[in-house]
Parts: sequence; C-alpha cells; structure tokens
Amino acid sequence: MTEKPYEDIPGTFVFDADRSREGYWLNQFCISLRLEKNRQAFRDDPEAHMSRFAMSEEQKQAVRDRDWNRLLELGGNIYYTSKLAAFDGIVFQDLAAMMSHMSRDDYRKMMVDGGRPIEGNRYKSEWEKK
Amino acid sequence: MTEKPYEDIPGTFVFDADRSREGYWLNQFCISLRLEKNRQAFRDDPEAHMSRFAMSEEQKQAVRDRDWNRLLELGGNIYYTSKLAAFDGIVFQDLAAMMSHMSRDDYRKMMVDGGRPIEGNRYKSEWEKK
Amino acid sequence: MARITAGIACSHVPAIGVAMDKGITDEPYWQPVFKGFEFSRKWNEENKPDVVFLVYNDHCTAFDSSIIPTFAIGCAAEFTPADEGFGPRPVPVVKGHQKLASHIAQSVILDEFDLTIMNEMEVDHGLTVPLSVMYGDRKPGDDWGTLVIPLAVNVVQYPAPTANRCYNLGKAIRRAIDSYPEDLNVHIYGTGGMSHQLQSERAGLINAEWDQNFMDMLVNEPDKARQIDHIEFLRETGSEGIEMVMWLVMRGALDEKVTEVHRHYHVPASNTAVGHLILENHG
Amino acid sequence: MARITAGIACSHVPAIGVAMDKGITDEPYWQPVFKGFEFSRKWNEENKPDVVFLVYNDHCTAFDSSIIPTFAIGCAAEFTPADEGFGPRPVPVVKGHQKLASHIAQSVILDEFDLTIMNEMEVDHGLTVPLSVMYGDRKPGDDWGTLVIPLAVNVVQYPAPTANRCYNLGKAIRRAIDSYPEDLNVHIYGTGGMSHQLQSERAGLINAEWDQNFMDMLVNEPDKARQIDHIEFLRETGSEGIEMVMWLVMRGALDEKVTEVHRHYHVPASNTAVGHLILENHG
Ligand SMILES: [Fe+3]
Ligand SMILES: [Fe+3]
Repeated sequence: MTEKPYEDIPGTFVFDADRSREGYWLNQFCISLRLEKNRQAFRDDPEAHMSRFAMSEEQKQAVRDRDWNRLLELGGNIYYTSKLAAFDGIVFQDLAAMMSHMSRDDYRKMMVDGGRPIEGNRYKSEWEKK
Repeated sequence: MTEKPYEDIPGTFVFDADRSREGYWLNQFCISLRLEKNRQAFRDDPEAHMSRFAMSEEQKQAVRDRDWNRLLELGGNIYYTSKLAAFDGIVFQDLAAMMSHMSRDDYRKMMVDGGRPIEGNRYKSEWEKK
Repeated sequence: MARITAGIACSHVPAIGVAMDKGITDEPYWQPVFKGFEFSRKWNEENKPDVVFLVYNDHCTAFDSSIIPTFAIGCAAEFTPADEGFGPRPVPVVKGHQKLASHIAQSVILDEFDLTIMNEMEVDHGLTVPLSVMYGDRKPGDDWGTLVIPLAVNVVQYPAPTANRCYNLGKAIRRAIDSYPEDLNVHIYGTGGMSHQLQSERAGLINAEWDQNFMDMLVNEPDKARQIDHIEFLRETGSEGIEMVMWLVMRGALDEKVTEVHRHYHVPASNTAVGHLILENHG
Repeated sequence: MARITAGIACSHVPAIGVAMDKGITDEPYWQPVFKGFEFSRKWNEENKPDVVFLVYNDHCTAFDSSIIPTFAIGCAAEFTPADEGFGPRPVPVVKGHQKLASHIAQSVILDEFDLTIMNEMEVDHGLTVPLSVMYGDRKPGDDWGTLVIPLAVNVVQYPAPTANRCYNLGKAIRRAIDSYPEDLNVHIYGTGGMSHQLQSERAGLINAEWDQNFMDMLVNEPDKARQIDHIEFLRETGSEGIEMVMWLVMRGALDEKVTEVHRHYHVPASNTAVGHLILENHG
C-alpha cells in the first residue's frame, strides 16, 4: 500500500513490513536455532522442530533445500537465515558467495580486490541490460 | 541524581527509574502472579516461589506482611502489587482503603461523595500542618 | 482514502469491565455510569468505523519490568485478552488491521517518532474496556464489530511521553492514515484517566473541576492542553491521572476544530473519575 | 559534571571478533585490519573513559520478530554476551552504569525521544566487537575496563530511524550527559557499517569512494551527513550499509567542530568495508 522507492535496487530484498509479515514464522524458526536446545531438537528431528512454527509449505521446502535466496524471497531476513547457515557450519562469506552464485574462491577474490563494485549495480535496469 | 519536582506531593510514590531499579525483582515477583501456574506455585509454597526472585529480605517481609504501603516504599508499583492483592481476593477499592488507612465503608462513602478532595492534598506542607 | 472521522475519549476503569462481565450494570452504583454510554453505543452503531486506532496503556500485563516501550504499536493479526491475575475477561479476541498498522508504523517512524513494533501482544482492560463501552456486551466467540490497531503508551514508569509529544504523534498518525489509499472509516480512541490515584495514602483523589476544564481545553484549545506538564497531572489529578496524556494523541489526530457530540462525566467508578467524549471531525 | 570527550566510529563485523577469539589477527588477511587499531588501543589507554555510551544494533539476537524497538536503551546492571548460533563470544560480561543510563533515559524521553527502556538484555557482536577493537583481548573472567550504556537501534526492519533523527538523538544524549552532576569521562561509540550487503545476488557490494566521502562529511559537515536518506544508504552502500545512521547519533553528541585524531579504512573484513574514526571534542 506504500510506495517502495527501493524496489529498483537489483539483487536486493529490502526487509520491510510486508516481508516481515510474510516471513514471520520462518524468521522465528531461524532465530530458535540461536539456542543449543533448539539446535539439538532440529538436529534430532528437523520436521518436528519446523512444525513448531506456522511456516508455509513453501517456506519449509526452502528450509529443506537450503535455498538461501528463496528464503529471502519468502520473507526471510538475512540475520535470521544466517542462523540456519551457522547451524550447517557455513560461514557468512561462503553464504554470501552462494547467494550471489559465485564459487567460494571467486567471491573471496572479489572481496579482497575491493568488493563488488557499485558501478552497474545501482539499478535493476543496469542488470537487465547485461 | 536528577531533580524530582514531584517529591513534594503528599502520600504518593512516583514510580521513577530509582524506584523501578529498587523494586525490580519485587515487581517481577508480583507480575508472575498474573499466570495461574505461578499463583498455584505461590499458594503451594510461598517461600519457594518468592525465592525465585532476587528480592531483598525487607521486600520479602513486606510481601509476607501484605504491608501494601511498605511494598510501594520499597520500589513496588501499584499495578504490580495489586496482582498480589488480587491473589488474596482483595478488590482494588478495598486495597485503596487499606493504603489510605480507612475502613472499607468510609473509603467507599468518600468516593461516592466525590472522592478525596484536591484541596489540602497538593503539597506535603499541607499535610504537615494537620 | 482512509480518513479519521471521529475521536473518542474514554476512561478504561477495570471495574467497568467487571460490572459488564458480571451483568450488574443496572445496580444503583453503576446505573449512572452506564447511562452515559447509551448515547455512545447508538452513535457508534450509526457511525460504524472499519478500524479503531486505540491508544491505551498496558498495566504491567503484556509488558513486565524487563522492557518498557514509550510507544508500542500492535501490528499482529490478533490480540488476545490477557489474564490480569483473575482470569482473562470473557470478551472476544481483538482483530488487527495488519496492513494499515504497518503503513502507520512506517510512516510515523519516517516522520521521526521512535515507535516499537509489536508483532505479538496480549491486551488488558486498558484496551478491552473502551471497546466494551462502545460496542456493548460481546462474548468470547463473538466479533467485536471492528478491526483494532492498538498503541500502548508507557504511563507507568516516570516519565511518560509529554502531552506535547503525544499531541504531535497524533498529528503524525493523522498524516499516515490520510495517505493510506484504501477507503476506510477510522475512529481514534484516547483512553485512561480521568483524575485518579490508586496508590498509597492519597488514594482516591478526585479533581472534578480540573477534569471538566481539561475536557473543555482538549476540545476547544488543544494548543493549551498539550502544554500541561507532568507535575501538574501528578499533583492535580493523582499519580494515575497522567494517563490523560493519551487523550492528547487522539486530539492531535483530529481537525483543529471539532464538534463535541457527547460528554459524560461521573464520579466514581471504583477509585476513578469516569470521563468520556465523542468528537466529530468536520473534514 | 559528566562530559563527552570523544566519539568513536567503528564497524562491528563479526569476523573481526572471530579473528581475535581465534588468535589469527597476524594472518596476512587480518593484519591490515588490526594494524589500523593499534593507534586506537594506545589512544584509548591514554584517554580512558569511565563510561562508554555504545550505539549499536542487535542482529536478531536479543530481539526476535515479536518486538522491534526503534531505540532501546540498556538500563540493566549487566549485559551478557549472547549465543548467536555458535556459542557466546569468550569475552567478559558487560557492566552497565545504571544511574547514568536512567538519567539519560529520563532526560531524553522528556526531550521527546520515544525510547524503549531495557532492564534485561543480552548483547551480540554489534556491541562486543567495538569493545574488543578498542580494549583488545579480554577473557570471560576479565573486566572490560569501562562501564557501558548500550543503545540498540533498529536497522534490520525498514524503516530505520532517519539519519536526521539519529543526529538529533545524539544532541539530546549530549544534553542529558552534560546535566549529570558526577564527574565522568564519557566516550560515545557509533558502530556498524561501512558499505556492505550481506544478502542475495548483490552480496559483497562495497562503495569505497562513498564511504570516504561519508567520513569526511560526518567529521566536517555533519549538517550535510544527516540529510542522507534511506534510499541513498540502501542503493549506494548496500542493504546493510544503513547501519551508518548509528554513526550520526555519535556525531550529534559531539561539538560542532571536532578533531579527527585517527582514521582507518580497509576492504575487506569478510563481506564488509571496515571504517573507523576517533574524534575528539574541543570542549
Ligand atoms: Fe489505566
Ligand atoms: Fe551490524
């Protein structure tokens, strides 16, 4: 209902109220993994632990698939979904590589060389031209 | 450390940060009685339930004594302490009567007649003259 | 476009809820209190809002001492009536308007009000009693007949937000609602008050003259009303009279000039002076 | 009287904490990051504050989705480092200054900032990494060497408070600290940033030129810096670059003119551009 001036930024989900509402239980599931007792429960029986949170079937499937971008698309926020990644032993930089479809080494090299440049990455229109 | 312009109001504890800090565990104890399982625990073993909260011995004694004004003096807030009164089956109006040292009927009559008047009740100095 | 058509001020004395829940509103003690609500219920039926934006305070129910937000807006799908120590009130679950609530939250934060967003929250008598006043008897399975966006204001731990801040928040809420594209009739409630002190040796304080002046000022000279400072509320209207800052949020959200279509004032309900206003926007 | 003598800006990249906790700060990857902190630790030793007012954000650790305060001030006696998913950081418990924290909370609320008061709160890397940067290695049984008042800012769910609002909050914090009667040397930290995006296909975005301009502007033209809007932060500095609004709180609490005694900028630490400033008040 509200104008979203940030919708034209490429490769970016701005976590606003609409996303927050959609992702509510997905994010609450992810943050549950902050505590060891919940990590143990998820290790022991992933489906049982997931079922404690009112996630949609799509969200559950994205968790099963560890489809990191899909999780964001379905309302997940990176600070929550990264707790699922931490559960899997994935460090943040490798998670970032996966989300941007790069190999671990290529991503790491890109960062050491100064990061992903801003030129060409400000507007969706710039990506569509590629 | 902060000026308190409200300290000259008679018969009144303004629940500020200093009181809140002092009364923290007392108030947390009182609010625990909001839930039936805690009310049952307090019914079953008052001392054991109280010991779950880091109250001072003075605060615990004021709870045991149901010394309603003392509870406020020790950092309790009326919305918390009234939950202890509710536990005892005391309605709010009767609690107010007790705190202002009036019989139930006298207090009730005072209210029906228009309440405690503001005249003579604005400043501590007015009470000291009495 | 969404628009605010009216503002309602209303004390939220728990005993009013208890009297309704026990069905004793015809007793001589309660009859004059409820007599003054008869017009309101009829008026409310004739001016049905789609959404009520309800400004109230939590009385150490949903919030314990661990966290004290100055302004907390409820963005959840629903809000369950809380157990305040003697079982929850037998009234319906309160349904929210999530999209409008989020829109208001976003707009008001960008307008530089520092809200806390609540995505789960129980609600106490501060919210349910004014609904009972306006909507009459409703049982747990019923519908309240309106969606509700709760705004909980800290008035328990000193300092509450100033009257001026509350008034300006009302203005920001108005701008937010005015910019919402869906056609919605919105009422805004300011609850709590009027003069009362629930604690210690000055318990039972009532200042009827002050209360009536405040209502006059709120209706006709809100720029004066918003300058009342905390010490005046505390001294003149009792330690719990500070709840009246919440009436300023309601008033700020209305037009500069409003029509007072109803006023009701009665002492006492339990320990409290009951005050009630219905103000219509001209817009 | 209490006085703010310096402001420190500092990224709070979790990997910086991990590098210290694992003792790998001499590795070629980390050496240039930590090289830039050598001056800071020496300076900090020579300018020891009694209290650090630390502006940071919680990364979905102490606050889950159920409650999202815009500004939450920590008034507890102590704050425990949180388990963020792989066990808590092996660093000391953070001790608060309850009286000063409450004084600031009261003053700032009466100044019409709508704080949430936290009387219990765990703290994550957003708070502990800047302390590690300035105080060096400390083990769980140690003392941090300072008392800390945490201020958690929502930068996770859009909208964060505006840069302008943050700057003005800094001014209000300054007024509050200036009016505290005890002699205390206070440092204020603005943490987070600089450019970084942790999510989705644009992850790894860095905008070094923007970052350097921002530091110049923050130091010398804060009235310009506080006009930067959310869309510029999001577009130019990545979705997580919005954390830089917290640097504005720090800057608002300082004098109009400050001396930049140290600047450090390095890319990368993990996914992030590391930025760091030490600014001294002339007062
Ligand atoms: Fe109330
Ligand atoms: Fe951060």
